[in-house]
Amino acid sequence: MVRFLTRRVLVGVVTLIAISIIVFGLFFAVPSSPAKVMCGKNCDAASIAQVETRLGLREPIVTQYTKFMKGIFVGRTYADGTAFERRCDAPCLGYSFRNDEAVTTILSRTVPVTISIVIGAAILWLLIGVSLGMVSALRRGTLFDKLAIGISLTGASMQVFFFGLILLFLLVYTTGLLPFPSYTPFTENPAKWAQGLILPWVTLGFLNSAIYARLSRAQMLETLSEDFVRTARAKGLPLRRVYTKHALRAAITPIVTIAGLDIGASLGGTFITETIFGLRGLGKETVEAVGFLNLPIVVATVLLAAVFIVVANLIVDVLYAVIDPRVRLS
Amino acid sequence: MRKTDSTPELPATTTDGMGGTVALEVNSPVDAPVGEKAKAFVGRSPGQLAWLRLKRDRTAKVSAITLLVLVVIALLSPVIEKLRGIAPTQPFTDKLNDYAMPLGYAGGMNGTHWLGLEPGNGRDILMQLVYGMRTSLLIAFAAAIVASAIGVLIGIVAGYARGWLDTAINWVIDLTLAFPFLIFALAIIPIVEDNFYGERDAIPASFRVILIIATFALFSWTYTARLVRGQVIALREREFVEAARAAGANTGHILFRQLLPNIWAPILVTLSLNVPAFITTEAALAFVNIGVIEPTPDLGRMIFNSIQYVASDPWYTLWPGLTIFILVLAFNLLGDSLRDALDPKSTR
Amino acid sequence: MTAPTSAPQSPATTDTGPYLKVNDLRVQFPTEDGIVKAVDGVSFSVERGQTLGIVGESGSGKSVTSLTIMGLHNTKRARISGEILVGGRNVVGMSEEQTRRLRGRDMSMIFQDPLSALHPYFKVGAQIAEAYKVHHPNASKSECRRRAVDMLGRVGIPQPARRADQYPHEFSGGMRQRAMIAMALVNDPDLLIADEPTTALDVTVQAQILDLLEDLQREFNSAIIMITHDLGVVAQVADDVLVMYGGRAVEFGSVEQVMRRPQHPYTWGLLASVPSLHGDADADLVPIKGNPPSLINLPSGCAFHPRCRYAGRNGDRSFTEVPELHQVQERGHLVACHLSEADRQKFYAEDIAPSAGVAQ
Amino acid sequence: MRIKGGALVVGALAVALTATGCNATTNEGGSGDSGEAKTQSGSISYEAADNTGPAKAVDGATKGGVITVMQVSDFEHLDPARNYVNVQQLTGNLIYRSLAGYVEDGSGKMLLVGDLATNPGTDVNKDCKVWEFKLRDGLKYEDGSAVSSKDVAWGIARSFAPELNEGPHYIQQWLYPGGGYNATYKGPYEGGAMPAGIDTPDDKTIKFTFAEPHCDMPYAAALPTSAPVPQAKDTKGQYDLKPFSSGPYKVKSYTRDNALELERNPNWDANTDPIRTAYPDGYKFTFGLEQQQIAERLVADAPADQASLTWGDTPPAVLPRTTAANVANRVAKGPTQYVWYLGVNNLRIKDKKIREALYYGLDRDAALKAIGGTSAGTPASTLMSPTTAGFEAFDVYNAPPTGDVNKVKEILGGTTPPPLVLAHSNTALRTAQAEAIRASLVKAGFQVTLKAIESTSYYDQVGRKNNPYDLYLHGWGSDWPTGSTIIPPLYDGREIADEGNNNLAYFNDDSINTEIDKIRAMPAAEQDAAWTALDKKLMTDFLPEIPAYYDATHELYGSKVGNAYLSDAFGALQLNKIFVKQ
Repeated sequence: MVRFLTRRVLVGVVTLIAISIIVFGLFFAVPSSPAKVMCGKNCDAASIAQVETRLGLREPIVTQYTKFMKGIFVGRTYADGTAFERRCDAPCLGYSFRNDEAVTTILSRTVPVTISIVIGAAILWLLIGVSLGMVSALRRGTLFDKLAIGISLTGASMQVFFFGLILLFLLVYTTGLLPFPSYTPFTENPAKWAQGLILPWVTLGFLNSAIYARLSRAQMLETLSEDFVRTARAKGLPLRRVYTKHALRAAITPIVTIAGLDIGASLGGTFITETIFGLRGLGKETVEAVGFLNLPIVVATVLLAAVFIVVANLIVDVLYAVIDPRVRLS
Repeated sequence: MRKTDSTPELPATTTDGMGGTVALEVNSPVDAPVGEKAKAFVGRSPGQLAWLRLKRDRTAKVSAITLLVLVVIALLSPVIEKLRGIAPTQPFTDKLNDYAMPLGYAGGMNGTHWLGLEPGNGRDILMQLVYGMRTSLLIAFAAAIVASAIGVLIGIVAGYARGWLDTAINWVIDLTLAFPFLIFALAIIPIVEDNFYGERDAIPASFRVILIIATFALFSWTYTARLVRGQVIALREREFVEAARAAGANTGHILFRQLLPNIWAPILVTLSLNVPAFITTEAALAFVNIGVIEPTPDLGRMIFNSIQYVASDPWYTLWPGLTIFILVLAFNLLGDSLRDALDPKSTR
Repeated sequence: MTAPTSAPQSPATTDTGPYLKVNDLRVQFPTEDGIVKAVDGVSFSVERGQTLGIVGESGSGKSVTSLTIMGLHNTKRARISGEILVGGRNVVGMSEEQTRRLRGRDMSMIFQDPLSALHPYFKVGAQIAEAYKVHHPNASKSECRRRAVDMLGRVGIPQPARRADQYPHEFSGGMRQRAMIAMALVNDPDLLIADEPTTALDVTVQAQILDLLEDLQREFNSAIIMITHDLGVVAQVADDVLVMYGGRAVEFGSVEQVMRRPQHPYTWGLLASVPSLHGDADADLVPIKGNPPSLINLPSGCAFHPRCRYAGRNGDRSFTEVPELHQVQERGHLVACHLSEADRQKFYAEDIAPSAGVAQ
Repeated sequence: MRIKGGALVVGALAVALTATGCNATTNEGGSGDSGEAKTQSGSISYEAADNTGPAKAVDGATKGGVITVMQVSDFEHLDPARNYVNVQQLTGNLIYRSLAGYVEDGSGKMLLVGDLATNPGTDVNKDCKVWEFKLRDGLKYEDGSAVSSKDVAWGIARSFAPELNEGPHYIQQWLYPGGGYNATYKGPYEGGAMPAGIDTPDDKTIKFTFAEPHCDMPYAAALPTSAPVPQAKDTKGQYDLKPFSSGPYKVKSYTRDNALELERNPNWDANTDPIRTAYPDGYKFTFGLEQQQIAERLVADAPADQASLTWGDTPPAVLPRTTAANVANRVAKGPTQYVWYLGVNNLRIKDKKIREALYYGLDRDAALKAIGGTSAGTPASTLMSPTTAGFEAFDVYNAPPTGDVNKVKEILGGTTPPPLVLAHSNTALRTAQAEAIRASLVKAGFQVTLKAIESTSYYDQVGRKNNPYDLYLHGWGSDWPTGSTIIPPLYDGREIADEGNNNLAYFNDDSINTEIDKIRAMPAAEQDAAWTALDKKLMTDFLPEIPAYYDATHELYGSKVGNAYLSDAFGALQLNKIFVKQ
């Protein structure tokens, strides 16, 4: 177990380093300099040079990269020797090119938004999607099943931007049933937090429910055809117990792992949902930062997204070993 | 995850828990430990069986016909242009009011403009739609095929090679999966374009299309690769591979002549389900301004543009929205049917 | 020993007759591809303390028959007709709840491939205890566990208390099969159906398992149905043998009759493909040519005719007329074949016997 | 002034305009016809009545409430030294006061008066070379300390710092003519020296001495670089986040990219301020919504949004629904000081005939419809905007709004024009517009290739002297409403540099350059007519580029917003006299 974890963490770290190098390299290759974006209207070659020096863009990419990595672990000092010198303590991810805000501050503001969206939606889609799928598998061929299939097919063929926008028009703009989505920290006011996020939850939750319903239904049907389910019946167990104990346990395992990976990937940013509902989460922050060539933010958000995925993978592996005694972590 | 590696084997005929495992060898002298009815379809190849099943599947038929019609329309878009005498980029700004909204009823629908006009540019929606569909379908199909090809190649190599090569490929897969696709696309597309074309060169529409296809493929081969790798690992110990190896067949022969024919079914299913996913993703690219560029008509961009008009000119939103919904739904249904037909153990 | 019957008899409702009586059982599955006639008019019976061997290739209907007895088919999907009397109660048409009460206690089943038949996520002891608990609702948890451990011990698993806390994948193949048997026997069933219980095991373990079953049968006086494709197993444990082909019974008799004096060409085929301990060691094994038939489109006439080298010896009866199960001269021995008995004996003696043998 | 690409958020629908100082007549509540603005020159007032606080009260206005301003993206800079965008300056005006400022009431009468100073600047020697400003009595910062003229000097000094280079630099350039504004003096941070030419004999007086005459000084003094910054409160790069308040409001909280909240500065005295009424108790600026979402919310006018407004143009998709009775009365629309040009690179297209052909080939109607039709602007025929002082509406070529294909053929006379590359910013609206322009030129017989450029670097790309493009759409608005911040930056060929150009036509003609110098030396009163005459000459003789349309703005506000009018000076809703309806 310990050996497994150590190895996986090491591989994860190597992956993250590779990703940071790729992102760094990518933006170094971009033809236009972020300094130009920043230096505004009074921009001449000299001002660009000034800004570039200030941002550290004049140094070779390898130096920039090592400084960046050093900043994460031990902190670094910017613009040393000038009036604008400042110390950035570890974990230092640099400052936004655009408005000089510390990237860690930006992350601490945007990450909770994305987490709130994803967690709420995930609870919805897991509860609704999985139970819908399970029940329709058990009632295969019934009207309920057909209805569930229809709904989940429609949902799975729908796009977030379409569904979300139509909900906005129906529930917010036209009828005013819901306020326009907004983010209030949970710690500040849980009721407002929930109220402001209902729409993204419903949107993401419904669409993913559709996918999870299809998935769970197929899983459950497959499990019901397993020999051990037949064995359980042959023992004389009541059907209810066969389904809830023997079949459910086996059917839900792969869904838990898929859900873990999905949630991990979503935490990296649900850009479209965030954009549609005007919520400034990790995804929106990242895409905007790319537009402004805001390298410190891009590198940080991409790395964070990758961390989420790597960690989710790790958790899923461990979880799998916990659920399924056949899997050994070695 | 478990169970993704379903091997396309001889189909059992029922799915109510009776099938058991099914063996491939059919000439055993005595009763093999297999399901009772497994050999009901003696003498038909899995492909023929799948075809039979598909032909019987009403949903599959309806969605296949729908798709066929849409694909034919898309392919015939130049003919439609000739027949109607309206080019997709031709502006009819004179038929727009002061707010650049189409004059007349229902988004400017009339005998000339059957589906009305786009607000703003005043282009014929029908022509934009058919040409746009052509672009989107081209991207989705091409990307799905390229992704599958890459995935199959890498998957087979990884599964067959074992050792460090397998480890390395696995790591690359993990890396790819952990890499945010959107950021990559955003960053890479302008860079590549700048490197390939001078500042005054018109970047041909096809180039952006190729870039999008390449980007899609670059991030979508992993699933196929994992699938194929798993299949190859499972199959490589099987008798027929052993036999081929013993008979002195070279690796390439074993890989592509012996293994590939046995794993094409899940690959086909993945491919068929990738197409609608790409259609949707292509539309999402328009959201971040890296989709297909004007003036090439494109369904994804059209949807992105039209969504904003859902309250002002719902007809404009309706047509591309309905088209993409039908396309994706039909593809999903067909993909499902295909999976059911090819892998009888899975159930709808 | 019970005389099998080709025609349905009046149902016995008393407890005195054979424990299991199957009359004209027909099981059909409507599928997308057509109606699968998995079992087509099969009748037999088994008494307490007796063992019936059912042999046949896959697709012959033997497993379907056993699952039907257990009531494990989805009644919505399978069309079942005929009569199955378990201790005098007709299982066909019985409600799910009623059959459920019979399952595991009055009749239980040992499945082939215990690795997939045991739940991978639950401990072996717990799975056995669960089987006990469901029919002994008043038993305490520790009682159930004790019983489970006890059963594991009785089927010959060393250190049963420790083993009970292990998962199926931690058991060896033979051990798993023993656990499976322990689970099937935990409620002292009157009828035990063993579906290929030894197929996946090596020969020594196979022998141990068969011995175990025999011991347990003596102890519990159960009726046993042994489903197998292995004639050696049948010869070792069965009292009677039922040979099935294409969903129908083609030959029935005592072990002695079927093994020594088989009269159906299909049985000959089965025997010819088994290595003989007595026959010529150099004689080739003769596999039955061709493939088992499709249960959707059974060959007309005798379902075996496409693979039978003697088909057509009686005009075209083999191709047009379904042969009924008829008693031969010897009492209790039934065969469904259009060949005359004399021909059958002659062909067997000339073509088959020299090269075929049975491990007996 | 350039409409800056950096303010255009990727995927955003709004164009954030960057500008200050101009003069326009609004057409509030009028028809979609926004181009028929009355021409009127902003005047500089030395009348005591105009220059004395408190500001004239608004009928029916009540104190209290909070106005919400919904914006697509956060301000880049609020630091007065770095503040060069119109909406930032409107916001900055609430927090800090410059030496001069504009009194507006939405009627179209705009006066430049003293803000911190008692008047908009005294021309001491009547030669426009020495300007003196006397600070009012009773000016206080948010901590209650008095505002000193030395703080104004510090504010100007720090605007020379290379790190704070984003603001307007008129005064700075005038103090250090010849070469870059901060080529010699680089601000007070290194060494502490103050710039030459600024004197603060006492805490109430500040005096500027220029080598050349600069009669525009009152206008330049209205720019935010003359706002006071006490040295002790100067947080350099961080000043952006919390400028020290000398105005009616101070920063309560500022979460970058999310929200800025302003609350009352209790030490501000209404009696010292002729410009601001400061009715609301506070302001809240929210960032991060798409313009579409903002517009939809304002159209819907839900209770929570009724005291809200936006500075972004209503996107085309929402425009048709703003005509409903309950929405139409909540629209502020009218022309701005901007003109959009189809820029022609004169280094590449040297033949005036071709530019003339392009003039006729351009379908201005289609170009406008692509971004929302008449509410986005009206076809233009002059280089200067109708809001410029002394504007005269002339039309040299008389092309119909939809273009004249036959005229193009006639001008070209059978010759084949060179293939053209049209560069455009890659936002959705600009892309649609570029495609409309391309289609119209192609119809007229040109061969046109579109070239999309990342919106954030658009003006960098086309601002390079040797850029490879022939045509590009660009906008320009004056910093104050005279031709002096339009014609020279756009058409003075001597100012063409390698990079960062505003003269995107790369037009350079000695006769014009001479003329520009001649006009600059004229007395202020004569300049307006001279700039207009030069505009006409440029159009007739040279046609350096093609005026496409006069920009108009169309902004929505909620039903509880009172006294919302477009600022003549900034081309966006003015906040100084706004109030929340109770």
